[in-house]
Amino acid sequence: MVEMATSENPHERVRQFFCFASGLTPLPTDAKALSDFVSWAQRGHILGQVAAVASASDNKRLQTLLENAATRSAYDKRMLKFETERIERALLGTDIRVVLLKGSAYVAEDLLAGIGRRVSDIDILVKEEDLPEAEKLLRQAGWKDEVSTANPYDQKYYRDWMHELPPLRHSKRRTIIDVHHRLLPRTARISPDHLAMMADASPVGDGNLLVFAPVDRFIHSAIHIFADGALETPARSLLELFYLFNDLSVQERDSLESRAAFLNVMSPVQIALWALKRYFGVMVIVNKSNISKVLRLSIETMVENGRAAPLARVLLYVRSHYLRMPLPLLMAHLFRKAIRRG
Amino acid sequence: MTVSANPNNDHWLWGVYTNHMVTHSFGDTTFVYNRQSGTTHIFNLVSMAMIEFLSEKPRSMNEIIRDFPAYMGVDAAECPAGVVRRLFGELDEIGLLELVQS
Amino acid sequence: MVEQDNKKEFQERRRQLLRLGAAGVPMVLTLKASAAQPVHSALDCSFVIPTTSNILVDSDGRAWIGSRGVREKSGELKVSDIDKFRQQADFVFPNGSAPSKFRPDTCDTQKGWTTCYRFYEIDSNTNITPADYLNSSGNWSLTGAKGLYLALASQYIDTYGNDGGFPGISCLTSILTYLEYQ
Amino acid sequence: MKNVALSDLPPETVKRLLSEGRLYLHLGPYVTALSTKDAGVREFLTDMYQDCSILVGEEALVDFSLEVRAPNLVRRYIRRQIVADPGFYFPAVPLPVKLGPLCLEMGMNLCVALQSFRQAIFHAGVVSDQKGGIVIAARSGGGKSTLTAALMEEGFRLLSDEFAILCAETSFLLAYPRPVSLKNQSIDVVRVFAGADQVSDRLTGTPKGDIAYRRLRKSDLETANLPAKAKLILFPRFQAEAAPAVEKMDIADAAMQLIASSPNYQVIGEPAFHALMQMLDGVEAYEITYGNTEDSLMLVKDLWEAVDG
Repeated sequence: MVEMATSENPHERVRQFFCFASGLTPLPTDAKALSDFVSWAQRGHILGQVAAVASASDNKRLQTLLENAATRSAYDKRMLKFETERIERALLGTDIRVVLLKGSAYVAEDLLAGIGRRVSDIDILVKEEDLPEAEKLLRQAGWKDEVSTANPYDQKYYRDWMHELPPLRHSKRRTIIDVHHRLLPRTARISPDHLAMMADASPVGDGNLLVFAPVDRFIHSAIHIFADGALETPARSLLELFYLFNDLSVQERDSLESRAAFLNVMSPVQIALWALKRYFGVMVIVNKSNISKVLRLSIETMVENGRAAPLARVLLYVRSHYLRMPLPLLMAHLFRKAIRRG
Repeated sequence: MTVSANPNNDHWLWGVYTNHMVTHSFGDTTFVYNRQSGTTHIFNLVSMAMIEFLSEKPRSMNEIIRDFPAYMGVDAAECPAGVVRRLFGELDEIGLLELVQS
Repeated sequence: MVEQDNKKEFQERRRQLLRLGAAGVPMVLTLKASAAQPVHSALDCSFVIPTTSNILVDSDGRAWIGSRGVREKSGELKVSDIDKFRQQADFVFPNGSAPSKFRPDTCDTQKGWTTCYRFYEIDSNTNITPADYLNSSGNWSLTGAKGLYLALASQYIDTYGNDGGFPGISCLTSILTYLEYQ
Repeated sequence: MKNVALSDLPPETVKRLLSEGRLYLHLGPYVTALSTKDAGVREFLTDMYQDCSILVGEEALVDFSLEVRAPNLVRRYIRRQIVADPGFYFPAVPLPVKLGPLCLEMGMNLCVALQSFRQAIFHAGVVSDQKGGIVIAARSGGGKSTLTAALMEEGFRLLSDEFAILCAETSFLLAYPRPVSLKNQSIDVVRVFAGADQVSDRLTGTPKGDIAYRRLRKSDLETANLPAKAKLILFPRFQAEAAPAVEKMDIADAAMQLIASSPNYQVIGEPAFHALMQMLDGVEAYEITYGNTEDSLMLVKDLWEAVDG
């Protein structure tokens, strides 16, 4: 086999990198191509994922770097798993059913998407009527207001407008838990039907914790990434989407769009499918009419040029806030944040 | 002390899986690595005794309070329920106690 | 016979620990390795001191932190209040803990009043931003009651590491870790 | 890829490699890609690291990438400040540009402290001789670096003045020799016993007062791939005018303090626990109090003589 040097075309280059990162193609043996890829993966903090799918290599230096990254991601996984158990313990003996979201769900189910995630927050979803009791029990178990949002303004802001309680930090273990009662803020332009998703959730093992059905899991990831401003780590986010998509059966993949329409979240799901097609060559038909050209361009800039894309970042930041909040409220919020910082 | 759900339920038996931990002693002090949390704790002779006591067989909170003093070889007055409860809470909080049966 | 004695001695050590337990001493200590702490919290972190934390300092730089008050009259402190404060302090720091500029300049005791101590008051819910006490080239310049609190907090870290017991520790640790690794 | 000494590269090549971020410093267990356009940093590096091994080529696989640069364009021209950017978010305080070397050293330390997970790292200096290693735990104002530098003059080999790097598989300490960082009065102390030419120019007005670096020795670099077995752990306490004193420490206390000083112990988990416990089973720990360097050397020598070879 002839080893190709890394492509000069940025789109092609990133596409190649994603193939290496997801294990679709074996890692290059050409030293220069390997070094370029590893340094891209290090910058994007996804070497842990690479370590999980790469096959053993004779290259000792490479093995060393992968082992280093694997140790780091094993730590995050252990932490997520332990904190999840602590939440289950805190709510033991009550009827409250908690849906694990994102990382904690992937780890609980041992999905590939759960490997190499470097997250320190745990996200859970409970029914709005269970919120006061859940908050009380979590506080009893040691989760307290996070100092940075313990002030009255942030507390009121979260409780009035957001889709989650103000973050709670465990007083001893220092981990943060975000307790959601919806998937996006009350003010967001799109309003996913989280109750329908909760109704389809199923228990992890024989415990009291729940996770979304596979299709909804993918959809939630798409919402989080493209409607909730998580594209700060583009490589990691896209890999996650790819793995979640990969875990779906053919029937599940076929049902994605109709489910997205039913849940009222067509646009982020279409962007997600477009990105998977563009970067992983996933065979899907994408209706681009719902995706704005500006948004597509800013995602391309961000993913393909890495961190040298300040304008794209600002665009995505404003966009995700815009999705969450009507403009006057947004201006007031950003203004207050600016004053408090200054 | 932060104890979550009420452990005073006689249907709940609490135990310790010793394969969830690794220990290493220096004299009376034992370093305990908790495999679930990845955290290292330092135990004294009393907390270590509780670990051994609960790894023998799972027990309810009431049984623990009733039988731990005898296990330690002291009178109940020297090992009051409050101390046992607090020790239980400390072990519960670091995730070393397992609810074995409900 | 020797074995019997050993067993007796062992049992006595356990009894002593149980007595300490009854007095509220924890039986399990959790080691807080600093882990990724410095990466998570920012240098501009701040923290709130939840309860009144007054500080008493003697001329050797010993310090006591507690919630009681100490009456003061034209620079002199009431001896009986000082005794009570010391007895009921939440934290006691050894000789040399308080930097010299926080210690009393003179030492004279007469008729129940003394100048051998200085007293600093910090109300509950006081907010401290450690970075406020770093000057433009990054040197600490600790002044006032809050500055003294930070000086003592860093002593606490030196001894106990990043344990959650002392308010503000993790915020300050992240900064000290940063300054330490240079 | 081939290895050359930094001093074998022409200055233009060093300048070009640094500006492209491709100066691959191979030191102890780590390869670091260094990047800077700052002339002061470049001069410091060329001088202090002259005998170090550099990987030459385009295809290095690096453990860390470190850029020392102006914090942003505006500041680069107006305030002339400099920061270390290890490629991950870290709340760096920008320093005046003349402190560039400090930024480089600090950045290299942060890379090891926060991105290395194959070995357990403890905040301590380490020296060794054929008997084994001495770990000198860091304590604020304890005099770790001065004592480390003093022991270097007594025939000990330097493994590190900043990190005890514990190999999880073998429980041996690995070497990562770097210039020894000296603060305030200890700069003059080391200039006296190591020779003035062995100490870098003084950086003034840093967050820790004055700082200078004791030059890397060729012999320490040549033996950098030899691990050492820890035999003695010291917790130094410098107190002006204190009489020299030694107090034996409980190993459990020593373990507690070492763990509290580790940035990655928690991340590594069980292998770090095993390695540390195994290391501690073979050591004695002491707290030593002293008022000057001569006293500290005398105490350490006495303790070291009592240690079995």
